[in-house]
Amino acid sequence: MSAITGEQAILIEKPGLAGRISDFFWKHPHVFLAVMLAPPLLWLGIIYLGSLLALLLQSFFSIDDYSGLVNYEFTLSTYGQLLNEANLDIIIRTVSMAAIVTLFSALIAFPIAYYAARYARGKWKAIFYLGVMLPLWSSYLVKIYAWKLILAKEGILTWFLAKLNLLWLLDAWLSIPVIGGNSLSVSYTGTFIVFVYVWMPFMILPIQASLERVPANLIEASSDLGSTPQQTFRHVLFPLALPGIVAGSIFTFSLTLGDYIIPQIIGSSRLFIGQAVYAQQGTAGNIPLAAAFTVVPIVIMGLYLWMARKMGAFDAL
Amino acid sequence: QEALKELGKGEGELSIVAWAGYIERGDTDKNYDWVTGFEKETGCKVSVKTAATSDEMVALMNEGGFDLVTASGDASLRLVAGKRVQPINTDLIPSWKTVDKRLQDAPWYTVKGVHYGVPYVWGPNVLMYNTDVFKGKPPKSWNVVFEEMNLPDGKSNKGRVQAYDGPIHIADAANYLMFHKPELGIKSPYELNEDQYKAALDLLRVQRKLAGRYWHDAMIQVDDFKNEGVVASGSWPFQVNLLKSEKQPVASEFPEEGTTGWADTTMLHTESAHPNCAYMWMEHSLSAKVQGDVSAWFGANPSVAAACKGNELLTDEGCATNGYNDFDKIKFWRTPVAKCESQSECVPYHRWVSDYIGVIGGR
Amino acid sequence: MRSDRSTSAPPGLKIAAAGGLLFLHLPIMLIFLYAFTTEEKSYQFPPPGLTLQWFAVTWNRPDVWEALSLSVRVASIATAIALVLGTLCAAAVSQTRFFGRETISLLVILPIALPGIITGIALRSAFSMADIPFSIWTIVLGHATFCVVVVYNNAVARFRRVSGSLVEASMDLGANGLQTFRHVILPNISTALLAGGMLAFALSFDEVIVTTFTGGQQSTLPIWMLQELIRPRQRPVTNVVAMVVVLVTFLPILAAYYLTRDGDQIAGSGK
Amino acid sequence: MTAAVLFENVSRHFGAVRAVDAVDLAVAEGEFFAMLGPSGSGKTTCLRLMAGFEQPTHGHIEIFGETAEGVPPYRRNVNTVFQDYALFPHLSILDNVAYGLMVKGVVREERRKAAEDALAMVKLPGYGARRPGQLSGGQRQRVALARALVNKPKVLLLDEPLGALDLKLREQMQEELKTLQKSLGITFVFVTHDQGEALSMADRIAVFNDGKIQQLGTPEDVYKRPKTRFVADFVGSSNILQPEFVTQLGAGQQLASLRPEAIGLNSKKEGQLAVSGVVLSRSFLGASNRVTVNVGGTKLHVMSPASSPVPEEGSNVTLSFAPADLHLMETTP
Amino acid sequence: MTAAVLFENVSRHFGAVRAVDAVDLAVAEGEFFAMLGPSGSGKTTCLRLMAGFEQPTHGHIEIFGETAEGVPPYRRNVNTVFQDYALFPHLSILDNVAYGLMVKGVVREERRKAAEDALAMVKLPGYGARRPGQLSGGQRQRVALARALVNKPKVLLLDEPLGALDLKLREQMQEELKTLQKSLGITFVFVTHDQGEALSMADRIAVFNDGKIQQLGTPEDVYKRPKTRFVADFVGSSNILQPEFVTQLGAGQQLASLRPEAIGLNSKKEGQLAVSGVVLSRSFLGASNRVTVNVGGTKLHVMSPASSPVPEEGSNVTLSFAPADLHLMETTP
Ligand SMILES: Nc1ncnc2c1ncn2[C@@H]1O[C@H](COP(=O)(O)OP(=O)(O)OP(=O)(O)O)[C@@H](O)[C@H]1O
Ligand SMILES: Nc1ncnc2c1ncn2[C@@H]1O[C@H](COP(=O)(O)OP(=O)(O)OP(=O)(O)O)[C@@H](O)[C@H]1O
Ligand SMILES: NCCCCNCCCN
Ligand SMILES: [Mg+2]
Ligand SMILES: [Mg+2]
Repeated sequence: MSAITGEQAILIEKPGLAGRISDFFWKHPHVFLAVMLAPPLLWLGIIYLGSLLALLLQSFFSIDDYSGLVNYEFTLSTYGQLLNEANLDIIIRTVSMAAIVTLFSALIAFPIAYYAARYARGKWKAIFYLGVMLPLWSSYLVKIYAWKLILAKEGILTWFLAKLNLLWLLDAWLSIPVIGGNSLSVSYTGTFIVFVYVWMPFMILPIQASLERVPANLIEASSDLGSTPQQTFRHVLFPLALPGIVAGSIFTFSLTLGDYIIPQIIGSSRLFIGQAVYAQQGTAGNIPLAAAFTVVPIVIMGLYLWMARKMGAFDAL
Repeated sequence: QEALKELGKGEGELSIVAWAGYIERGDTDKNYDWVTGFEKETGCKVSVKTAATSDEMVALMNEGGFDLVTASGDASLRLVAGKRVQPINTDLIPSWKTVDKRLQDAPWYTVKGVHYGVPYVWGPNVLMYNTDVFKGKPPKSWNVVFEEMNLPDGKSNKGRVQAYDGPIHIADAANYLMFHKPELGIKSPYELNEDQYKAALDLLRVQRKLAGRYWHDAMIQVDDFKNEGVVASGSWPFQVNLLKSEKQPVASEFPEEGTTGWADTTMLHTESAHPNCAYMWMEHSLSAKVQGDVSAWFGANPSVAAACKGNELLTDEGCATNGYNDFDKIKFWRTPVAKCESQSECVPYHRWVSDYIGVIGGR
Repeated sequence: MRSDRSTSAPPGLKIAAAGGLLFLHLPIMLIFLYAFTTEEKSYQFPPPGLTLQWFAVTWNRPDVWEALSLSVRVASIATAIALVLGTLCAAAVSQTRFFGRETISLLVILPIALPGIITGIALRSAFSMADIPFSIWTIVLGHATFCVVVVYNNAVARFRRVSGSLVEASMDLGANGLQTFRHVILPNISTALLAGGMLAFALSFDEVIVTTFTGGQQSTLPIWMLQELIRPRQRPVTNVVAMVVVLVTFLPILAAYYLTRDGDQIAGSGK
Repeated sequence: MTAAVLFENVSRHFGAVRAVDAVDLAVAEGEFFAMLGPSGSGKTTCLRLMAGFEQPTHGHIEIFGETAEGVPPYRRNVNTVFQDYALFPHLSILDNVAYGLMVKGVVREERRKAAEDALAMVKLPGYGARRPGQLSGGQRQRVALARALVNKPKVLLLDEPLGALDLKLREQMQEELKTLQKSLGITFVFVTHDQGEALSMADRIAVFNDGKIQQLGTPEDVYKRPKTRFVADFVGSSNILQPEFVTQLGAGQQLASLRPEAIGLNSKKEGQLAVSGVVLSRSFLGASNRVTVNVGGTKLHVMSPASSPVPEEGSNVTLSFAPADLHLMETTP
Repeated sequence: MTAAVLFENVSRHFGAVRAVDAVDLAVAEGEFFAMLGPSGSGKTTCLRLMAGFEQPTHGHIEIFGETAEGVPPYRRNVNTVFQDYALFPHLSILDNVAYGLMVKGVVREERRKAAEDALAMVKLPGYGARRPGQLSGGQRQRVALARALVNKPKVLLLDEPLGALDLKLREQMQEELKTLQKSLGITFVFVTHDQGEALSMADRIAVFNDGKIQQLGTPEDVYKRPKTRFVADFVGSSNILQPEFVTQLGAGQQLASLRPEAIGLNSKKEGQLAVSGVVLSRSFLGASNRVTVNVGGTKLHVMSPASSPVPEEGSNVTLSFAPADLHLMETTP
């Protein structure tokens, strides 16, 4: 290698298109940013948000009761309809279900995530990962039908409980008002179980990710300062895992809020928001009311996302 | 819009919105196939979209993209009013003249003398029940699904009965009240004033306590009879036949209060892309063979008298079994409107929709 | 976490974790079991007998193949679109700082955070307003919209780890923007994109609700399943399909796991 | 007097790795005890054995005369200042400091008071409301210290607490720590790989290598009388003279170490040994110059005060040193 | 001769932060130029301005006489060794080193050869097939060096290249770098916050503070004749004497700096100034002892060679120093 190179300190502009494009973008980073952002922003900002806004707009129209055609005149009557007793029931029913499903999903998911994050190593870690991913990606519909078989009055659970002479337990549960019913598959309990089953895996991975991000030495520091393992959990581990729980709950909450298939297959015919939207849109052709119904989850999830972002839950997603 | 003047060549395709079991191509049972032959003959490839309720049918037609719909009486006039279906030139359908005279000018598809379709099949909503539970004592009244009682097997009917998950079921309650509470003065179960309507809803609230789940889809009702311990429910002959064919212990009854029912019309979409194929289908659908086969499969009655005789699948007793002679006792589905005929003002359909959701929701 | 290497989990935790996993897997076993039942109309328990016939029946049903082929096409195209959009977005957000970055990550998350029925119905009514007829493309459009986020999340995480100085090092060594993309950025994010793409594919492949609204007459595999499950003719066929899909997705999921995990090590060594 | 910390033949193995290997040591009460050694030599593991995060594979540990094996960290009256501080990111500074008291059940007002006192002691009064993320490295280090000290531990363990700080701040913190230790009288066990830090701060130093203690003694012992080549080399820079070279000097037949600052340049005094050589290179270090001299094939570093003249590169020089500064060592490295 | 790098009144502001503030400097061709300063003082930003990763907010930059503003990094014949090395994790060592040649379109065989030569030059022959993850810190550092040098840059920029290495390795690499620079004759611009490193390696040093150059000169200039209190304090440790104290000594009326090693303990020689005080504390640093003495309320540090006796704490001592060692400075800090 020679001591001093003969070359110029500044190289002449490279010919060729690639070089010129590079130079252009380098000199105009804002143009470059715009070029990168344009496709996703056009897609999400124009097509998606545009559709969403158009839908919201529809909620300010009304429908002709007899012909089922939309009457394109501004009115708040659809919102008036949204707030009638039966529809309020639907909203309350759905939101309560989503909240309880989220709570229980977190309760069941946490030990799995905790074990996977802090104890599972090597092969076991992979097994846990697959153990969570497989249910997540196996057909949603077929899983629901599997639960229908389990929960039916003459289904598998009954069969097992009968073998174990525990049918009285089931009957006792079913006789509890509100959550009970004629059989699990036509009760809130059944709907709840299937919701938890189907959405809970969405909770595990974010919790696991946030637990894995808790540095080991914080746990040690806590123990060093005199915390028993229980105290460490309460004061250190849980607060630090919270963003993960919130991130997971975005899924469990939103998916429960909008699902119409589960409560229709496993449930007592009392509508959930998703079913109401589906029925108003598809069955009754009442697009304005359907649109007004969608405002409910949009507002709820909007608030939820806002809160989640404040808690730093997006990083855990 | 003017009706078609003359028939051209088939367009090669035809899409139909239909009730489950209305358009069969032998998938479920090889013997029941009235599509394959038609396709061979006309070159029109048939696709079917099944709908579970009349409301769904109206919504699908509003959305467009279909040629034909097998609309029931509670949907047909809404489709006409919404200008979703076009007038039919009966001259282009040779079999039109074979149609049962009781149906030829039926008000649910004839407006000011103009026909907006051709009749398909009709039938009653029957009371299906479990023969093991009722032990040779078939229920004579709809009260088994409306009022709490012990069934012949000694257990309560609570949690063991079902009802149809569609607002039109309010008419079934009204029909029950028409018989049991004449003082309400109900003339037609589809024309209810506020008081009559309220009484019907009250009855349905009682029913809500008995029904674990409402049936929305014919196939799911079949499942519920098999797996969910449901022993009695308003139903269609279709489900009865299906369950019987699976050797399930069910039978159906035509209760003393009479029943509601449906008389369906094949209607042509205003913007149909395949009108020629559609006319060919309407002609095909009125043939005695098709009418008989559909009636046998669905448990319905043909709109062509000739179908009652000599059809292998329906057999010669079929029409009688399915209620062919009870035509006058059936109150066919209509769309409830505010300006009703029998009294000054009635509760319109949109209230039926929201109130029924409320009743099922426990309101 | 190193501190736990020497300790083992408390028994209560082990039981809860195992119980949770069991809860997740028993119903799936059931799906597998009923792929072999001899009874075809409704499922009784225990199954009256076991048979392999449904595999052959499934193989010979053209509607299965049609639905499968549509699903594969939809998922592939949606994934491809999501890969492009998600990567662009992730690159913009993580390589530069600009006003509104936060809003963009919110925008990307929105389609998955709002219930599918809202996405579906919004797009459906937009299609009808714009007089766009339903087709495979309307399905793809819906799916791509909510798939962007998984690609985005994977890519953002990787971009964060691929130290920013790698790009500068490349430019410093004389590579222009395109060369840097080709030789440095792409190789470093490829495993993350692959993993994100697989998740996007799986998400699209199993989507029912959005498809219900954005699809016309075509049925994707889940829509086909919905019809099959409601109308019981040869119900075990749906189980065979579900089981095969689970088994076939097993390998890509495992691959994605190892790819992203190794990626950690590779990309992390830049520090 | 019972030792504050006593190791009797303590080992901690991780599979085949002998992180700590048959270590004996006794830290006296009130002592500032440093553990010095290169990366991977087992210092941290020793500390973790004292804190209770690790259990010995063999051997016996006592803390103030009581057996420590099997006692979990949260039941040892021993606190640790972690290398990266390990402050709780979700708690305020005050809550961080009060944490140990909180889990012990001290009432709110009282622990608040104690935490504020501890913050004042580390010269961070009024910082209680902030979050760890809002402090600089040196401030965090002091918070970590306050958080440990508020519990009034019998032994304070510090794992390279100054490692992440830059030079000026490190020097300042060294002084503060030392002063604090003196005034509190708590036993400090301090891990570092910076020999300067260990020399200037500790009462006694244990030099670790490969899980074993190479030498244990006062800073002067360790610096001036290194027992092994490893210690001579690791603690301060040193010229290691091969036995042949030493033989030529007539000073013995062993490996020897000679500190660069013990060598005079062209300034032989009476009774000193002398060799001559050629200057290879020199570099300016501020307070002194480092001159590298080739003495018959052996490279010797000489540290000469900035005030003395620096010979040119290539010039001949005489190196001289007192025989006492030539420190003979065990020949096995 | 044209300067290798020329800054004329260069500023780089980030919003309100003046990372680089009106800097003038000229790096001569073939020079080993160090930029020294505390964290956040703008060293890295200066380097990035040279490399082309940043554009100046004001001012003008030339590289070998050519205007550099607006020229992208990939068209500057200037290469950088990054603090964290920034080796491409997906490429082998050989491909890493050959990267610059590859993107320039040098054919495979040729660039392979050149890369192997460069690896040999940094004493890593035969390591080409490995991945960066399989090398130690010091080895990675050398790969980063080879990767830059293979392009035969006119200027090599190094951003704290030794910051992540531990003491022994750092000393060794310092020597190697210096030797390499001498043999290649390439202009090196070297960023560090370690004053020892800057003093021992550089031909000239620019001392940065708050985005400004405080002093620019040879190591001796900077160490012995600090212009400002900041420089005196930052480069080596120093006793800063307040004007009042200096007045009392009769040596002037300005702020002055006095190096601890320039002070004699109880050893006044002729012509020296002397003050007396009480020993506050002393600490052993190996090659020397640091003694802190209270002189009428002013704390003075004295660095006394290990060979001299160390006075007891509390004893009275006389401190003496040559007037020339008392360096007067601008009073504004
Ligand atoms: N939990 C563990 N599992 C396996 N090996 C370990 C573990 N902890 C430490 N070791 C190994 O034991 C040896 C000593 O490690 P230790 O952390 O005590 O060294 P150290 O002297 O503190 O080094 P450093 O200065 O780098 O912190 C190392 O080789 C390390 O890799
Ligand atoms: N891209 C940027 N945006 C905003 N501020 C910046 C940016 N880069 C540097 N700064 C600020 O400019 C100042 C100088 O930073 P610079 O990195 O040049 O310091 P430095 O001397 O290299 O410090 P260190 O020794 O910590 O690396 C700092 O206050 C820094 O926070
Ligand atoms: N694995 C199937 C889960 C389906 C969830 N779909 C989410 C889409 C949100 N719009
Ligand atoms: Mg350590
Ligand atoms: Mg810097």
